[in-house]
Amino acid sequence: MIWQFDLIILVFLVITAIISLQVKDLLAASMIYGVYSFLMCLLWAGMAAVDVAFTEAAVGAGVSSVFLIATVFRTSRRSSD
Amino acid sequence: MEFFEVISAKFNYWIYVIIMMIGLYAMIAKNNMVKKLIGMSIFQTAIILFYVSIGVKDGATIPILYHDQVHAGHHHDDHGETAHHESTDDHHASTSGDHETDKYGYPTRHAPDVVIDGNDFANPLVHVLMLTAIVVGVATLGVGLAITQKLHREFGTIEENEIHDLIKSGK
Amino acid sequence: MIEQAPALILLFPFFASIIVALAGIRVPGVSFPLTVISMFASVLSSVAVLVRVMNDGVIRYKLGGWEPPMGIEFRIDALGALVATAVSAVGLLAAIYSKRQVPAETGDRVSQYYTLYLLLMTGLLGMVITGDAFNLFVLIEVSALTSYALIAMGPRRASLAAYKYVIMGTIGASFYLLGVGYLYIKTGSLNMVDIHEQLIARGIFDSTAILVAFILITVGVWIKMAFFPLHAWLPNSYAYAPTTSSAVLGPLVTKVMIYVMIRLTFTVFGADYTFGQLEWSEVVVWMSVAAILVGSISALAQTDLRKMLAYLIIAEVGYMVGGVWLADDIGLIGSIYHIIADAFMTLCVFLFAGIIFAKTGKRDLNALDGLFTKMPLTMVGFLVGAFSLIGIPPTAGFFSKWYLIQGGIASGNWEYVIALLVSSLINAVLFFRIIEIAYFGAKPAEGHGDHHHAESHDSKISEAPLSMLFPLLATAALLLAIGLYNKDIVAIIAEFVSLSNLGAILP
Amino acid sequence: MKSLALISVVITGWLLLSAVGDFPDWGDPDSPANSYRLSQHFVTETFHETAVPNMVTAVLADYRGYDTMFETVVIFTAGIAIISILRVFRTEDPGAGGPKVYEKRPDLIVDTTCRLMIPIIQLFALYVIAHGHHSPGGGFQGGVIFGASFILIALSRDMQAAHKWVPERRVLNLAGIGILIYAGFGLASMFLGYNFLDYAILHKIIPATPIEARYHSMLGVEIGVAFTVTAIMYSIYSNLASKGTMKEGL
Repeated sequence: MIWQFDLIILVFLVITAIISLQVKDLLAASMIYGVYSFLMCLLWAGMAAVDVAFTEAAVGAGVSSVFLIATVFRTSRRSSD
Repeated sequence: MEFFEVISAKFNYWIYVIIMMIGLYAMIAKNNMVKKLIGMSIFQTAIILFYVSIGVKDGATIPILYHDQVHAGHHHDDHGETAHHESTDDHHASTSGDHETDKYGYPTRHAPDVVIDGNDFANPLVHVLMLTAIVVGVATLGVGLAITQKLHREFGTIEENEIHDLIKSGK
Repeated sequence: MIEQAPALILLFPFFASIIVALAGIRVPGVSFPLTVISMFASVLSSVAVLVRVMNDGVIRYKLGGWEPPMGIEFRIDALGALVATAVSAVGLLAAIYSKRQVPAETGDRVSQYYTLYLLLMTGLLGMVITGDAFNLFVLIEVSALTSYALIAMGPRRASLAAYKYVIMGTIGASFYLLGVGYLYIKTGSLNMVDIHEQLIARGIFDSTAILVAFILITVGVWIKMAFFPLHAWLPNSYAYAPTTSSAVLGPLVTKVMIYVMIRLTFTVFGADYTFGQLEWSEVVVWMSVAAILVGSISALAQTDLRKMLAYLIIAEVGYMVGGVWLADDIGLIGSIYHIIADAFMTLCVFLFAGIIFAKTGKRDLNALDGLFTKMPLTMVGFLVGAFSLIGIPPTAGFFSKWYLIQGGIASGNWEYVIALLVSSLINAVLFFRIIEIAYFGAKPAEGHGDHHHAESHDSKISEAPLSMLFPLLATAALLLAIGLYNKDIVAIIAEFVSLSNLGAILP
Repeated sequence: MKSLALISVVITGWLLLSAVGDFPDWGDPDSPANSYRLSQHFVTETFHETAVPNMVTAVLADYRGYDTMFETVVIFTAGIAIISILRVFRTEDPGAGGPKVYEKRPDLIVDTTCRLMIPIIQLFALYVIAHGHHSPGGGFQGGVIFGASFILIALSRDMQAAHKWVPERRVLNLAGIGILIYAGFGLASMFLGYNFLDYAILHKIIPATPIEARYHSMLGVEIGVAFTVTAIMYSIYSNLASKGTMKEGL
């Protein structure tokens, strides 16, 4: 794979990870976690791990985000930290 | 460019540590239970990134055989001879050991003429392991969220310190 | 069928769990008998395997017929077979006890409870017999997920404890997974024996990555077993879970993790590396001394019976970790012997706590007021367990402590010996306090317990029903038997210890 | 707590980084992990031994089939665990539903789009399951996509509509049957005299050579995984989205 792309995605990964943990709105945090998972999936696809990328796209970016959003809707959207 | 090559030799491993520490910090330090679980997912994905990085090989492709390799294998029964010749042209080594059968007459190797170079394909083992790890991750996330909702049902909040206060005040 | 016995150890509870999940939801009544039958079959399979291991040596069972390291294998040596027998026996006894309590404590979740229970047993038994480092991770997660749920089924505070357990347990398991990754990147293998051979063949024992892998794996396993600085999740989890859950989690989860630590230390890294090359034994023994003292002293401060027992588990974990890191043959024998003994004595006292809770509805020690006359058989069973925890002969606890102390003396770790004796003394104080309350009655005190439970039950308290009494008394009998047949059990353990190459590296 | 977290993070991070220098270069084909016979065997021999071109599927379902069985069990456990933790069987607690999200109005555009999309999603899921031997995918991925299609029904209309398709009891049946299919392949090979999960012996009951028996059994096993994953993914969603009441979704 092309290491420049790799590096760019990795930097974005760090940024999204920090944002999703810092933002006070849990719904936004869940969405950005979905973005994080999707970037991760791109990275793995680039590393020739297609099956893992496929799974992460379905599970991480898809179902996990839905689970998180369902919980946020059912509990509370604000977070103190 | 040499400087970049030195960096590119290892930077995946460095950044996986950074992502993982972000997740770990959130798991320990955050108060909000959903935030903790997001941190947990980030922590686990970082480990998966580490494993996937182990399996990368320069110049290798995805661990699925090329179409013509499979093709040669599947039509082996009909066109065994041609497949045989094609492969011996490319790889002169694989002549012996064809069509071995066990004592019941079943072939011991499928499509023995197809020659696969070990360095053409990425390491499939780590991918298998990480499929399992992703599944474990989503299962843990689901259970964690269910417990969070149960706590919200019982205490009306998802902040850990508030729950501690409620328990201390005897509610 | 005897060739298949290794797989059957875990396939019985595994299949039973699925059948309970499918059938139990329609007919809740089938859950309990199926659980007991499958656990009994599992005990029989483990005994068969133990006998075979003692006759023929290590059993290797290739799953899927693939030659290791390509496929996954079960690798059962004397230690594995012994621990598997103990685990399945504890599982059987705790299952029998749960007959009445599960409907009482979990309401209409009977079939889910037994499904999770059997899956927990599957996970624990699988951890004991597997020979593959990654497979161990998967099974750790199976047993962890079931434990979270079994704890969270309890009342209010149990959920919070379960949440903390989820976070800590995931950190532990992830550290373990990461450690396996570090081993894999350096050796390219996942089979435990093969990793060890590769470590030797490649000569990479002094590599930093292997050192970090060792630290990660050890710390990960320590988190899962609640070793001293990492124990915060345990007391509340076991104290507030349903009594049936803590009766199986308390004895088994920490013990199996200690078994895993021994397995990884000796099979994957090897005694030479752990105790010869790394000179950390002193530090870990001091940590275990701290664990023993903190556990015992915290137990002294508790008024809640099950919380007190949970702190005792932390002290017991200190015994066993310390016993392994004494780096001494006899200490290791004592440690392994203590895994077996402690599984049963913890079961014994947790069953007792469960019976008291079921009968009086109270959690604190004052619930025991004058129970000697009301339920004498229960108290007899409890006394055996308590004596074993204190270490009074001829119970199992005495002999395990005897070996541990001998190991401590032989390796010159006097601080460990002293901690062990102090802890035994504290246990004596603890349990004689309970015996005093139960025999002479409690001082009139304002009950801090759950008021809504504490209606005038006292007059109606009588002997526990047979489904609770039988496992308690059977456990007590087993404790005496393990103590009396200590020579035979030590002979089995010595079979493993002699292969561990521990004697050779000592100065 | 924050300082404790910082200390532990710094120590762990330093520990992990200190080992990075000891790793082989990223992408090095000669690193121990990539050149050891384990990985090499999986690359070069999988096709000859199992006739499956996708090595990941073959290793997942056959060489490490025992792991994968427990991976399915993990999912199953999670489903049962969430039911046992969260599900409210009796409606004695009216506040159990949590804050009311919003009144559900049938939306023409959303409803029509989902009507069109859902069959396509399900068809794609079946393709992913069935074609896992030749392309990326397999039981797990296909199962998640299939489960997602039910989640989409529940999201676009309401949970009762989805319950008409997959009532709770049917979900649990599907999940259990999925694992039974998987373990049944293992048990069948055990009864025929081989070890657990050794599919090769199944050529005695399906008309195929031992290698083809492995190939076909892997498909069966993947279908079992897909059953369980589909069912449990929907079950987890429906529990989390209704806070255990199974009354109304998001």
